[in-house]
Amino acid sequence: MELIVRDLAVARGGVPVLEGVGFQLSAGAALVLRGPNGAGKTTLLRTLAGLQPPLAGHIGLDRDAMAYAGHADGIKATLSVQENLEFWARVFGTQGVQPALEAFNLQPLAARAAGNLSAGQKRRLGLARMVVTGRPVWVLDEPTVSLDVDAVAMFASAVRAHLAQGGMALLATHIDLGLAEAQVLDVAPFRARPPSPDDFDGAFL
Amino acid sequence: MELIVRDLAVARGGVPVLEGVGFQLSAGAALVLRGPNGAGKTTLLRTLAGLQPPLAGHIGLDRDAMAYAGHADGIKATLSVQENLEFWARVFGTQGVQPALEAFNLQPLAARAAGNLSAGQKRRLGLARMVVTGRPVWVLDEPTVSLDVDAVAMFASAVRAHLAQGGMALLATHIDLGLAEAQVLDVAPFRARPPSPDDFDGAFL
Amino acid sequence: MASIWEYANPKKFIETTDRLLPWLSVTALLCLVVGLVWGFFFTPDDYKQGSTVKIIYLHVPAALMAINAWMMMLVASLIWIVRRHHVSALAARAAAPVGAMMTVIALATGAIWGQPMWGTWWAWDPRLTSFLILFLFYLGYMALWSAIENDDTAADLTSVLCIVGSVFAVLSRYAVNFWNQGLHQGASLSLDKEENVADVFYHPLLVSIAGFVLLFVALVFLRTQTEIRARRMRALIARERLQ
Amino acid sequence: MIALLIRDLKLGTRAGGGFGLGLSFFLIVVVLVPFGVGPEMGQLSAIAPGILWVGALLACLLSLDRIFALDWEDGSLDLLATSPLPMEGVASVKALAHWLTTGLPLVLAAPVLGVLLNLPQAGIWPLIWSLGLGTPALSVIGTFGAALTVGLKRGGLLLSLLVLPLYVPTLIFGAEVARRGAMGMEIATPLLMLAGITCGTIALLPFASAAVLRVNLR
Amino acid sequence: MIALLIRDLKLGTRAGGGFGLGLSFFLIVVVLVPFGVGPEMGQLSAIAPGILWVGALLACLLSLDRIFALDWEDGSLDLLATSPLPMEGVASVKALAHWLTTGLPLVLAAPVLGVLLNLPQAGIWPLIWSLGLGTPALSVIGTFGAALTVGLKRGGLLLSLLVLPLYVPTLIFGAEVARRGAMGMEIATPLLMLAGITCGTIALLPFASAAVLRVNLR
Amino acid sequence: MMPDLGKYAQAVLSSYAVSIALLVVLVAMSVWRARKTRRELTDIEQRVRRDG
Ligand code: HEM
Ligand SMILES: Nc1ncnc2c1ncn2[C@@H]1O[C@H](COP(=O)(O)OP(=O)(O)OP(=O)(O)O)[C@@H](O)[C@H]1O
Ligand SMILES: Nc1ncnc2c1ncn2[C@@H]1O[C@H](COP(=O)(O)OP(=O)(O)OP(=O)(O)O)[C@@H](O)[C@H]1O
Ligand SMILES: [Mg+2]
Ligand SMILES: [Mg+2]
Repeated sequence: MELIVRDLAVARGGVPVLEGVGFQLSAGAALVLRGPNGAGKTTLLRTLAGLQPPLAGHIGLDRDAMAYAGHADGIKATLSVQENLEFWARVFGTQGVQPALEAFNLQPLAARAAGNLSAGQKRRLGLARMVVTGRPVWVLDEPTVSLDVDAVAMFASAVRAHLAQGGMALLATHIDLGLAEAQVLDVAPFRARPPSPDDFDGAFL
Repeated sequence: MELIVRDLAVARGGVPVLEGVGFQLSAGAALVLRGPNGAGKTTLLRTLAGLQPPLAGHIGLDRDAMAYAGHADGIKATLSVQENLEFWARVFGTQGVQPALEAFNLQPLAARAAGNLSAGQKRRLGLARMVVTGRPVWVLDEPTVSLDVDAVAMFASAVRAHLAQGGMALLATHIDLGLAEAQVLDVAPFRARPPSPDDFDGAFL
Repeated sequence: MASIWEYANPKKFIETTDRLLPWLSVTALLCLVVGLVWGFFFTPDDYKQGSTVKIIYLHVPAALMAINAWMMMLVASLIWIVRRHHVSALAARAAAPVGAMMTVIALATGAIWGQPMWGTWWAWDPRLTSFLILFLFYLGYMALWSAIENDDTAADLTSVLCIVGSVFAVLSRYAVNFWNQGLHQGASLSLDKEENVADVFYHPLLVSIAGFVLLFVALVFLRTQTEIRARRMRALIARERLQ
Repeated sequence: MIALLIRDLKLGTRAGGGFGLGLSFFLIVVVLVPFGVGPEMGQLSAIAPGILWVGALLACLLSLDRIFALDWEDGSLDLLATSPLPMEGVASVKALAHWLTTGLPLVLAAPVLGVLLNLPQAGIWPLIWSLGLGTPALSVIGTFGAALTVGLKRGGLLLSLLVLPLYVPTLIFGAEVARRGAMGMEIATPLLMLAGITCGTIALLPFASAAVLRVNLR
Repeated sequence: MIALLIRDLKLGTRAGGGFGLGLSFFLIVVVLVPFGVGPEMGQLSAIAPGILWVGALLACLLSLDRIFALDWEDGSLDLLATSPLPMEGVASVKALAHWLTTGLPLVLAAPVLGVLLNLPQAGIWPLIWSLGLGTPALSVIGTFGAALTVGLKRGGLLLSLLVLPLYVPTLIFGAEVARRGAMGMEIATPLLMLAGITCGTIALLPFASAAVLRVNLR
Repeated sequence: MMPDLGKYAQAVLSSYAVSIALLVVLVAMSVWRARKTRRELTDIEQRVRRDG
């Protein structure tokens, strides 16, 4: 399995943000996206995950292979940690949430209502969801926000375990994850040039 | 004028967060609060600003001397930058928003609707409000979030100008502001000890 | 004799009520059984209302308790606002569902009674209408309690709601009176002997009312204990998070 | 899909889930109307079916914004969109969950509240029938409206405005059934129309809702 | 204080400000009712004053959650609380702004919509009087409810549940004035009561609102 | 033993049935919740004492 992206252009709020993005990722590899605030990392990841159509270009893998985790974790405050995970397991048709709980050291919290977790614990729950999906390509937008050092290490080893099973991971992040083996892609050079104002068509620009 | 805080205890969501906090700040001085996430900096600042009552202790200055700026900027998206500032000027009974606009280089944006600003520009507008209040004690919670380097320098010089006029500033922040002259208070040592579980009273602990 | 406020200590409250509860519940049950059995089996039919008069042994005590429960909540709310004793706020919270249930019973028995007497389940009579409004107040009060996470905030807000609501409940009562003159009986439990219902009906009614009062007190004690424990549980969980 | 339904029902019935709020609102509207139009039973009984229908419709309407807004705010909707569930399925399940937590209680409560408005005995079954057949359409149409306005801040009132015109046909036929029933007339024709509307919306609208949701998620 | 009023009015009338939404809701309720109760003019005209009052009340109700929620979300409320304005003043100004953007338009629109419901000529002035005197009370009471529920997620329906019973006296007297007026009867007594309620709430409730707001800001 | 309730038997009996049922429900709910919280609190107290 391989993820090949060629000449991708993405837009946010009607404005092209990135264009000409291309990379190639094979099974067992990870790609880290970097770039300043507002560069378009989130937009790119959402496009790859199939949440929005690309402006142009080609994504060489079905969106059904991807599992996406964005800025928000989609956690229901009134359900317990276990219930939250079990719900996603059932949606994705997988069984058993124990491995996911273990990977992020959530067993002691399993029965706690998710609303009573601290921000970092919530984030760990959000990441544990990725394990539960059973999908090969993880698309993660700033996964380590509000995690402390131990939890970041936990996360890195979860990603490594996933890669070792032949999975892939795409991550946007500002910090160092300790994933030395990952490729890095800086999106800044792909910033979309504003179209010429004479080109009065399509997007009226 | 002097701000003397003695033996202050503050609580958030019914749980004591900090206790025994004490410091002294004289006119023209600044105090930077530091501490890990969730230590209670925000709670402490809200208490000082009079938004919530302290659990115990004494704050030796009237809350009418303080101007507070929190995580949220209170910006109205449909009003222009100038209108936003003018509103606060009238509320605080001061005149003229020009100095504030200048201090944060907002003149070029004065007529722009505040909703169309980038995150950093919004933050600059939020900080310009402090200048407009005309109050001697600035209470600032993470003022530099989403500011770039130039804007941080702008902010530091605005604070210095305020101090030079005999004002005071209390700031909670994780980054280095370039305010070398400021005192630093780490709140971590003041963390409230959990009360003994046998103490079945008051807050039921 | 120690100050009454001593019982505002949650632990003390639980200890005291634990001792009282068995007695209370037994007497409540006894009064209820005696009152209702006496009323149901051993009273004659009214010459005008026939056997439906037996409904009075449920209807009137429930109606009384519905109002008194709100009164008790009002007092407890005031105590919380003035003296900030947590137990009183929790007692108000505990009483609300009981009061609401009493209101429902009064409404239901009244409606069932109205069918043979007035030929309709419901009429927009002032007494009936103000009861319906009281029920709405109970609903809102309980909904507000359960919507707010922070206990002290919830206690403050519900107390203010209870006070403001009481004022408006009284206002509504007058408004409703103005709006419609009703069918319902006047007060027959007044001290003036002339107006009272006949003694045959009166005595079992008193026993039944006593039963309802005792039941109410017992339930409020029990539920306040529960609220105290739940509150302590939340505090302990929060404390764990603190560490 | 069943997992989603179960989760939504759980969320709806747990603390703060809003179960019962629609019902209380219904109750309140029904109580307010006599205060407005006066206490005469004859007049109330004449307008009872209509008021009950309008009240049920408003109660339904006001609970619509919970359908997607909460999932949108906490990001669940993004995650559901990238899950194996088809968007159409999500929209249908959401509508079903809304009906079960709002519409169904309204149907069950309506006869009781009918008593307050002195609804004639004969009108009770037609009322139940019409609401039972009509409220699913209200939920499905409402889900479409909620999908349209998801992501708008305080979209509640706008949502009401968008949805209300769409509710008009359902309301007309539903209230007609209830009114004719109360007057002891024949109700087959409007009931059939109502059933037609309900089936049509259930069959078709989830596709529109799904399309609109996808647009809103971009 | 005036600055706050001007700002709120500006915000209300700019895009997305919600000005007009209450009005449209009023319109829609008034339009829906004939669909519900049937088109006979005699009956409609009898219930017209009541329906107009209930409709105005609901329109008012649904716009309540905007009073504080937006300021709460963007942090303005915190800043206002630390400003020199007293909380009581903030609560009063907010109520006034709500009345100017919602209540006043309803008062002006009511006679026009009365025509739709065949309101008798004689009832028009009493209707305007009763709404004009009553809607300020609705705004002030509603501000109290909004202050109670500020900070609750999706508190809208809860807000309705809390506020509606508080609206009952106002509604009763207001509708009574309108109804008696439409029947050509004497209206002085209920009008006086209505005025009393309005004055009382305006004088006292802002203190409760301010207290509640302070609690909610903690 | 049963008193003759005449033509109002249905009304009287149903109101007794409804009221007693409601009271029983109220009492049962209260007792059930009391038991449950008491149990949960003991659990948590033990855990807290153990973990310090
Ligand atoms: C849903 C309908 C009804 C409601 C909400 C209702 C409510 C009340 C209330 C609030 C009281 C006052 C208790 C007190 O203050 O002493 C009361 C008392 C009473 N009701 Fe009703 N009632 C209803 C229907 C009826 C009907 C249909 C009858 C009989 C025809 C009836 C007969 C009585 C009697 C005899 C009393 C005792 C009066 C007294 O001792 O004060 N009620 N009811
Ligand atoms: N909802 C929106 N509507 C319009 N434009 C938006 C919206 N959200 C973001 N943008 C703009 O789109 C551009 C790309 O944003 P994006 O969120 O992809 O950046 P990012 O690289 O993820 O930034 P960050 O590191 O801050 O997360 C930014 O310039 C931003 O101003
Ligand atoms: N709304 C709330 N309800 C209950 N507890 C809260 C709430 N907000 C914060 N807390 C808790 O109170 C504690 C102090 O939070 P506070 O926001 O003061 O921290 P902080 O030092 O400002 O952190 P940060 O650096 O992340 O801003 C934290 O442990 C947090 O879990
Ligand atoms: Mg991003
Ligand atoms: Mg903070």
